[in-house]
Amino acid sequence: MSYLTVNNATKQFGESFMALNGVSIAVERGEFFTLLGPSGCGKTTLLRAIAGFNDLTSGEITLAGSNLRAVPPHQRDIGMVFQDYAVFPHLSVFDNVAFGLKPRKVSAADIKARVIPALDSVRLGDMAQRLPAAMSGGQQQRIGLARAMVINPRLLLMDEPLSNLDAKLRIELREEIRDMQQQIDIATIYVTHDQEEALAISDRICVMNSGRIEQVGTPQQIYGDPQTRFVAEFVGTLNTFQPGPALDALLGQLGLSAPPDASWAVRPERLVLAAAGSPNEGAAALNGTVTKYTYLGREAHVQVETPVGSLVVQVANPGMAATRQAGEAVSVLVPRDAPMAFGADGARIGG
Amino acid sequence: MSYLTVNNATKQFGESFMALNGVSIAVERGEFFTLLGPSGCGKTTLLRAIAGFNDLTSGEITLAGSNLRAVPPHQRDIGMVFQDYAVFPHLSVFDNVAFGLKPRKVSAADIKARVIPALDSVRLGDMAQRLPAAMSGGQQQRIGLARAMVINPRLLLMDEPLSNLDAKLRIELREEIRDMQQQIDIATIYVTHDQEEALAISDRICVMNSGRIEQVGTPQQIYGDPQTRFVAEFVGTLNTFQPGPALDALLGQLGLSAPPDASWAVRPERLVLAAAGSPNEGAAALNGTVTKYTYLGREAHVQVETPVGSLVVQVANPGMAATRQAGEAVSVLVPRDAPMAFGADGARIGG
Amino acid sequence: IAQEGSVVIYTAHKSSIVDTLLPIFEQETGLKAEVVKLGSGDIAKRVQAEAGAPAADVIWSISGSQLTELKDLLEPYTPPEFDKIDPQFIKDPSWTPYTAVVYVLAVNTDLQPLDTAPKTWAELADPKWSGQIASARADGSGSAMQQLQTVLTVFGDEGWDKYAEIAKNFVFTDSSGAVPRFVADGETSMGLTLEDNALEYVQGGAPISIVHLTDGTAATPDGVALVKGGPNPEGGKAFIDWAMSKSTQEKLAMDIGRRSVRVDVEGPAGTPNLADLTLVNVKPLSDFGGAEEVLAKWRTAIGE
Amino acid sequence: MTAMPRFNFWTVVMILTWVLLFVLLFIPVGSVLVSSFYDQSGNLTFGNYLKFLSEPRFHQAFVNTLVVGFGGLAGALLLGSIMAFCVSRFVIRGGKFVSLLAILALVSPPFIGAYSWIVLFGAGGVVRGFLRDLGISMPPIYGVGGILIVFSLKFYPYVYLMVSGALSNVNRSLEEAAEGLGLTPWQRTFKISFPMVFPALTAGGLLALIHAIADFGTPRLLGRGYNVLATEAFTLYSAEIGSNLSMATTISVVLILVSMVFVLLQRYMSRRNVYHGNMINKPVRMQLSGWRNVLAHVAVYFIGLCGAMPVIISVIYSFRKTSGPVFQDGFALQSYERILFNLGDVVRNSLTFSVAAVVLIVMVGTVVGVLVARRTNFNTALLDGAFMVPYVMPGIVIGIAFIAAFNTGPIVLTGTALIIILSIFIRRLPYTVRTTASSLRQISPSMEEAAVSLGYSPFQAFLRITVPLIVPGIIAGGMLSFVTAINELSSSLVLYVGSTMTMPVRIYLLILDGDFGTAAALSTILLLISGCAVYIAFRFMGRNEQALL
Ligand SMILES: Nc1ncnc2c1ncn2[C@@H]1O[C@H](COP(=O)(O)OP(=O)(O)OP(=O)(O)O)[C@@H](O)[C@H]1O
Ligand SMILES: Nc1ncnc2c1ncn2[C@@H]1O[C@H](COP(=O)(O)OP(=O)(O)OP(=O)(O)O)[C@@H](O)[C@H]1O
Ligand SMILES: [Mg+2]
Ligand SMILES: [Mg+2]
Repeated sequence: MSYLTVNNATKQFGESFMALNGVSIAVERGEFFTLLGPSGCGKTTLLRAIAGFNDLTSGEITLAGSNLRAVPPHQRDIGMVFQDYAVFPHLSVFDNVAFGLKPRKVSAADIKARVIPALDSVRLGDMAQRLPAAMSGGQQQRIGLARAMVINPRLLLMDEPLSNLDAKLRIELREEIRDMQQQIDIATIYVTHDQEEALAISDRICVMNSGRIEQVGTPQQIYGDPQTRFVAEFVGTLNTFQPGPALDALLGQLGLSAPPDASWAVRPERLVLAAAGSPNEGAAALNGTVTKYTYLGREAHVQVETPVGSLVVQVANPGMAATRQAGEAVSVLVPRDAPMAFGADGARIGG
Repeated sequence: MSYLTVNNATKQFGESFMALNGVSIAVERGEFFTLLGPSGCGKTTLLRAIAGFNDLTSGEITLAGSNLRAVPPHQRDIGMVFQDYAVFPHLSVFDNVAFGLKPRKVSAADIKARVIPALDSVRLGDMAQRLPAAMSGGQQQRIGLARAMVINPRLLLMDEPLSNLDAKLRIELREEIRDMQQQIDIATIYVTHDQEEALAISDRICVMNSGRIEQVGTPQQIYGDPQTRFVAEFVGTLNTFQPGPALDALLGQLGLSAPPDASWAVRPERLVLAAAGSPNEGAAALNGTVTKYTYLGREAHVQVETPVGSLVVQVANPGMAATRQAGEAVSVLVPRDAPMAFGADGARIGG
Repeated sequence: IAQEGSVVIYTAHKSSIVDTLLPIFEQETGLKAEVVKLGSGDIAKRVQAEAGAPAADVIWSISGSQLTELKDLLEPYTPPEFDKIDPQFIKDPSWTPYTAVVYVLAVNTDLQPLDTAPKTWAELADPKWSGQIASARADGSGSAMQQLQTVLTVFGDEGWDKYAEIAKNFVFTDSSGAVPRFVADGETSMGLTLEDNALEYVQGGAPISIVHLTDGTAATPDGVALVKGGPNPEGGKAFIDWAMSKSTQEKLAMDIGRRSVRVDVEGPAGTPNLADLTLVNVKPLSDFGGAEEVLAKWRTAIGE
Repeated sequence: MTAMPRFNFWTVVMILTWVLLFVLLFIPVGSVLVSSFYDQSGNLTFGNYLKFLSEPRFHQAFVNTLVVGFGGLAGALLLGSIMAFCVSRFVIRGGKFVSLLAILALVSPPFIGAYSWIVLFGAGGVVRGFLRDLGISMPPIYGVGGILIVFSLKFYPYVYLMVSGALSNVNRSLEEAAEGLGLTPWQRTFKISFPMVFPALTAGGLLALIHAIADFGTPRLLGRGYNVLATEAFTLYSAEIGSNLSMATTISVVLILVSMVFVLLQRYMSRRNVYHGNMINKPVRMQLSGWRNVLAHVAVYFIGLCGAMPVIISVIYSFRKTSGPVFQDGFALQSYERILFNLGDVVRNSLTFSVAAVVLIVMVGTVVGVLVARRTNFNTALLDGAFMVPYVMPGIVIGIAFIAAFNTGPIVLTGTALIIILSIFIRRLPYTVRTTASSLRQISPSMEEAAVSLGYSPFQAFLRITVPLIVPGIIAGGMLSFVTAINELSSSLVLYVGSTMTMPVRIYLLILDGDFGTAAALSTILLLISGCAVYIAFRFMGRNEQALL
């Protein structure tokens, strides 16, 4: 049996609204498990149910084999980072972080020995004596993070713990989080809205939608082998081919087939931009006109109008010179293994 | 004169802490201007000074030529999205958004005609009658966004308006924001911690650090031609070469030179991974061993131990098969125009 | 604010008395009575506070000694039947004696059979009554002060010692009006109070008997007086005339249980004649060193 | 807000407020208090103060004052917080009824309250008698212990009212975070919830403390020689013989100074503790089960019923048969018949005066409360301090001051209804200022800023955003003002004339006459009116009533 299991969880708000609608997950010890999903899909609701702040309408939760729903929240020994920070305004930064150590009967010296490194790890070492009211949003968020990690809980729940931090710090902190969780060998459930972060940090990802689970899998599975159209669209960018004779021709050229009501899509980075009319090997070429160029630093997105609709093509490592002007004629190459087909119900076909 | 100018703004908190330390910016009409910087660098402080909630310690602010500091906040006609949402808890979603239209003497019919599309544009159309208390974090954030945009203000200030939303929705909403601002031809100042978002959406970016400006420029300038080491490190990932004979040899091979106290760095996407010992044209090759592989969906980061230190190499469009195992021997190619040099004071040399 | 034909009256009379008597006044004189009913101390204070622009015409029924203290603010007036008043009650020209107040011991016969109850001040000093005698505080209540003065008058040089012995048995109440209630409720078995107060409880059916102490009972007057510079002096005079009239005084004695100061009016039913009591002529405070000194000694006596 | 010196709405409010304070408070009261520096014959002297310092009985009274003050405070805090916590966090059956009891406990007319305790627990008290029949002997309620019990039960509603509102506004995530970190609900309450409501707790505690220090009726009736400064002052003031007004004033000044010290202390203590909530993430009430549920219900009902005991007794006694002042066996409507004939006048007076005063109080108090809580600068800090003065000023001093100030001179008001309304107004204004300020301190200012950025002037933003959010606070304050205004005695006793008599004055006079039955009947009517007002306030609050109850 897994370390943490949630079985068929439902949560009803009001008369009829189901914020969770039969969610089951199983998380292993040492695993970094991420919940990913659009705003309002029930991520916070699920975390709060595990932490015990919001009992489920129905379903079971077990942790290390014992029924968690029967344990009062303060005995669950679960660290939680709150979406709204929930920093204690009347305590200094140090005391906020030390707060959870006191009921654990840690000696004063040990408290200091644990809190200071924790503050350092979230880059707040020199703000230990400040009050949270005089701190920026991101600084407060980091207090909440240190506070949850310092107690070495049995389970770590994090609700968008890095949403107010810059990418630099996010990357540093997510490494810290990973290190810590692997050190003390617990499980972490992590909520994020940042797909890239989810892909980078997670052992497994659970994509949720409207209170249901769409797919659970490793980052590679989720991104590279999405099982539903929703997952494919939500994680990463997706170009959908317009149905019509041009698409049929393209599929024919690539030797691909699917039921008539299926739709076809492709990721921008699987497409290749070439000069108009340039030769293509092992791929079908589409003629097109550039309509928009978006610079993203280490890559660029070029929007191209083609016979199968408007497609976004990702160009890696764009120098200044790579800039494409709107109206330029180009050729888009579609490799044979790039397109994915989805049935009318959204489920992946083949793949 | 620019549409909005901030001249030599300083803001002191308490005895000595300078949250803003001589900040000057000029934003043109129709421009989308982004403040980017680490947590606690003074972004919120600057926005609040422009909105009038926190008067500056010294400095001038003008909007459309008139002195803004003399105008009381409610007459400034500046829309603001707050970092903590600041949603009115006693009003329904509709009334929250309609709130700013009332003092503008918009008729009841017009209010409806404007609020409903605004709600639709933030994907809250079917939640108009709900109270904010029963809504998720991201939903609340979107109320704040719609509320600020619906009044068509002279200036739009946004403090991390999308931080709690998933990438999908972020992209959709930032398109909406751009469209709207271009329609009514105003200026937008946008705070984000997301570099990629800043690069994608901005006309110009202002990178701040500890209450000062590091660099102002277009996304291409900021990412591709950073003027300081801070900017280069903060926006995007940066590999720094370890000084030593190996580096000297590499620079000699590439024909590059700089003062002795300069440090050299390179972006991961400018490096190319090749099989060990593979031929290299127009680039210097470094032998190395893979130490870590991070999958990021449309790309992957491979960490390689080389004679000039540990380098991250970005691989575009990594298929399942592209996974590198730790310990694999590889060759890292460094193109001649890839390395950047920075002086001891952090300023870019050459470039 | 007095209107034409209205008299502003400050009184310490109980509401029940005011409600009985004033309609008669209004009917007999055709004047309108505007009443402010307060405790007697409050009336004195209020008249003092309003000295600059007096609002009252008449003060009705506060103790003689208080009126004497206010004499600078009062207008001397002699009603027509002044000669019918018992001269022992006439103390000062600034006010007119109105009724006579007799000081008594009220005994709760459920708790303390009358035959073994104390009959004299001397017996009250017996330590066995400890915690049994309710009394008001002399520093708050004029009647308690009268009782103190009575003891001092009766026992002469030993007065303070005797009072201290009696005071050891006291339980203090917040006002003299509360004493008979205390006794009636059984909070204490007896209490020092005013005759008419006690009488009300007797008539109301409470288990109370009245004891007139045989080694010295005090009877002191309360009075009516005209306020100097009041808005309607003629009305005020008319009120005093009415208050001192034989019919009013008889009503007071018969229906209300007050003793008249007029020699031609009988005492209330069921009370002994004044002549049958051991009345002492209570010496004024000045004989004991003045109010300040007496109060200081009183505090020592009660052990504060 | 901005530091720019602009002549805006708030500046005008500030100036008007100062004018108000000077005309209605500082000038009249100042001139009265100065009289403590004069002796009986009008010479300038420090003699009164020297006497205060040298006489042991004043020392004793001073110590006793602190004892009953802090004892009463401790009791009120204990009872008030327990009740506030249970009612705002647990599902309590009939919770509204209990809150009503708490508020009505404030409507216990002077003296009748303490008398009720004697009826129950005095030497001849009903409860003692009953217990004696069962063979249990229990000491009578007299002495310092009795005073403390009565004070606790009498003043806990202040704490309860303030704290329950604040408790329901604490950001829920904070409490959850604490629980998640391993604190038991009990520890969490102490370490998180109470610090969050600390300003409200101390504000309520302050009210209880000041009232406990200033109350003379209870120690006088129950103290049995346990004198406090208030009884000393009252005795010196009201003595029929040898009254010493300037010494009484001196003691009042000492009393005022002592209270002022506590006021400043409270402000100092709650200075740092300003926590904004977002008003969105409010706590939900928990359904308890088993013995905990029983315990919570027992606690709440026990406190509520004990606190309302005087009120209950006076209702019962109002229906008892009487003969003269003596209660007889059996029930009758006699007492009501006796008050009927001029009941209309006093009821109308009481209602119009207190409604007029409360309307003024709510309007002025809310605006000033916002000024004090939000436009913080030196001037408003001073204003906030100045508003503490009526808090600690005995009503009788204000009454005397008003007579002296408005009897002659440019404004003559004596004998009018206005003078009574104004005296109530100035005395109760701080309640609303305080409650408004303390509920405001719980609301993040960014909400008002959002409204300003949308084009509302600061005043409109305040009206449209802040006022709705603090309505429960305003109503709580207004209700407190109303209930205390309609019970106001000490200043109107000095100010009333025949045509402006109010119910409490009449009750007081009836009690002075020993006419308890009639007094109880009138008290019951007063209670009924107050109860209706409270009920209407609850209705009126609509969905916000949660915050108060
Ligand atoms: N009221 C205050 N008193 C003292 N220091 C303050 C106050 N408000 C903010 N600061 C400090 O000023 C600095 C700038 O704060 P600001 O809120 O502008 O940061 P920010 O750039 O918006 O950061 P974030 O991205 O984390 O929101 C921070 O270091 C913060 O701690
Ligand atoms: N108390 C409540 N009453 C009714 N509906 C609620 C309540 N709390 C949340 N909801 C609804 O439940 C759904 C799930 O909310 P939840 O907070 O779990 O979303 P989330 O996935 O965390 O979203 P976000 O990423 O925006 O924070 C939302 O649609 C929300 O509106
Ligand atoms: Mg959420
Ligand atoms: Mg910020």
